[in-house]
Amino acid sequence: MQIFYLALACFLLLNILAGLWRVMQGPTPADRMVSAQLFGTTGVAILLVLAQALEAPYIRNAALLFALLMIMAVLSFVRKSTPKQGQTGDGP
Amino acid sequence: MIFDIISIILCLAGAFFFLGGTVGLLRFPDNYSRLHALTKADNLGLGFIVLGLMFTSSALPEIIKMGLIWLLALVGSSSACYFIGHYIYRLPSQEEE
Amino acid sequence: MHGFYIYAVTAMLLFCLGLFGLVSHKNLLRKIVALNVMAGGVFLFFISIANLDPSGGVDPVPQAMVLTGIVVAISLTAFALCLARRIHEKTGQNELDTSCSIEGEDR
Amino acid sequence: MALLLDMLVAFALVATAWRIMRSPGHFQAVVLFITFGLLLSLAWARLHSPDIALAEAAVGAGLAGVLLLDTLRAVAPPGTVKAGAHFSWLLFPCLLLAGLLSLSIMHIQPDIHGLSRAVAAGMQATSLEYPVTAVLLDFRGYDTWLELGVLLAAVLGLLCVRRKNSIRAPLLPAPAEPVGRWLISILLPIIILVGGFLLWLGAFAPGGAFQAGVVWAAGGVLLWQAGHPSLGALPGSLWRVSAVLGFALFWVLAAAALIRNEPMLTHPQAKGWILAVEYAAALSIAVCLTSLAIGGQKSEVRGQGSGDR
Repeated sequence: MQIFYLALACFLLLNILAGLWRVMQGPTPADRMVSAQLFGTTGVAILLVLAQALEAPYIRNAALLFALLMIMAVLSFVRKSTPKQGQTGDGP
Repeated sequence: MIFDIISIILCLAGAFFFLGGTVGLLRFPDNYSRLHALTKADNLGLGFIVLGLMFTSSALPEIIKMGLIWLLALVGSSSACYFIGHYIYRLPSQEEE
Repeated sequence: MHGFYIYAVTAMLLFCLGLFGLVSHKNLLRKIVALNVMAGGVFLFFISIANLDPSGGVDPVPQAMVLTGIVVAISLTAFALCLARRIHEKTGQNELDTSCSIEGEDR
Repeated sequence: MALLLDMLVAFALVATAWRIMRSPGHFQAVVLFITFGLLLSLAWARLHSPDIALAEAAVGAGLAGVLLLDTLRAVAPPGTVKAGAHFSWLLFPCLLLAGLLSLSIMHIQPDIHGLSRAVAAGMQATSLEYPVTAVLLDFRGYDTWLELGVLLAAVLGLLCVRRKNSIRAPLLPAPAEPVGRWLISILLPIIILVGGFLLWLGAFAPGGAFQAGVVWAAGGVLLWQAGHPSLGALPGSLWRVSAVLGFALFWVLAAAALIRNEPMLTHPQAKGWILAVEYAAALSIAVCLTSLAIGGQKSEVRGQGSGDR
């Protein structure tokens, strides 16, 4: 059973590695942000699976924190557009 | 033993949806459709994996905690989808930073 | 046992890649990010050494030090970012040039 | 299979770090850095240190991304020139250094005796049951004390750079979307609860003042991002007192021990003392990190209307 969970974690990690291509390629910043958010969900899954495989229940708290706080980067990214109108002029 | 088999089946289903999410992220043509990969496929995959892990977990508080994590991930990525979609809608022609 | 060597070598690579980023970028934001990658490498090395403990567990002292280090690193990052932002406000540049830094100090 | 997982995590870490250094766009580097934090937290989980995984999760997902993205928005609006890397030839000396350091790893004796035996011997003398928390608060109280001092110094430095005399920042306008308000009303109580849970957990399991403080700081930043007025309504004196509280409590502890002719930072054998110090430290860390994350914003937000003073 432990072998299966570790293999599952490997598979999910491979998903993240494949998704990194979109972060590098993605034509707009929104695409990159979507990928980062997707990695957050996948990371939560990996941490949960690892908690089961390594029999370390406290790793679940880390997964809880990721599920709770991943949204903050998106909120910060979205706010990006609000004051930008007055700021486009002063770029070097 | 039967719980192990159920858990393996559910986790494989979850892994399939994660794979679908990744393929969607890589292959979908524009950013609106890529948002689907974020909200639908991955959360379904996480739900299946959480369900599968619940079957082999022994302690009840841990089972409740995993359910809570899934609900929080649902809240997080659905609202992230809304925010990013709104952002793309307002600034449609932004190429690169 | 293998885990120790894998993570220790990774830590060295992260540290040196961070060092490379620190010296090769002119942009201050990128320098700060590179510094954080370096810090990650150092923390990783500490914990991979702590896993070598013969008792089979993990040495708690490096864990506590890394825990302290993470909070110090994030506060230093916040302060450095604030400085970078101030430099941008004063000089309109994202990098430190000798010419513009002198001009900025005059005000 | 565990070996394969280790190698995949290591490869992902190195590949992400490489792309962080070499990517042409700043935004891309910042997003990759958020991903780097996630991968690092997987490595901590693999290396049997859930404490650090918790702290890394809270810092990497919550605070670092917000700080970097906000600064990026302020200093490099979209459409500016891309800064390529200079001195690319330096990669080879750096890789050479990495090779040399890796060679030196091979000479580390696998049977080194760490400090875990000493910690285990000392565990009888302390009232805490979890070694990492005991090291942080009891055996090596200096570290935590000075770490609180560093946080305080960073806040003071930020105030100097910003030329302000109050930490509180003007709040952003509340988001127009009802989704934002709904999100805050759901997430904020859970953040406060989870922080308290981690603080309570710290006495006997992975968790403690650092993680709780960082989680609460993330909650404060979230509250500020939503433009909720409660953060601005706090009196400034309360804000200042809670920022200094952890440092001051350690100081009182040290001074009291010196007056009683004992070694510095020894304290009475009561669990209440340690818990008081831990809770105060968590509060101070939360307030200081929130100030650091918010305080850097101020003049940029104000600069819109009245210009820089």
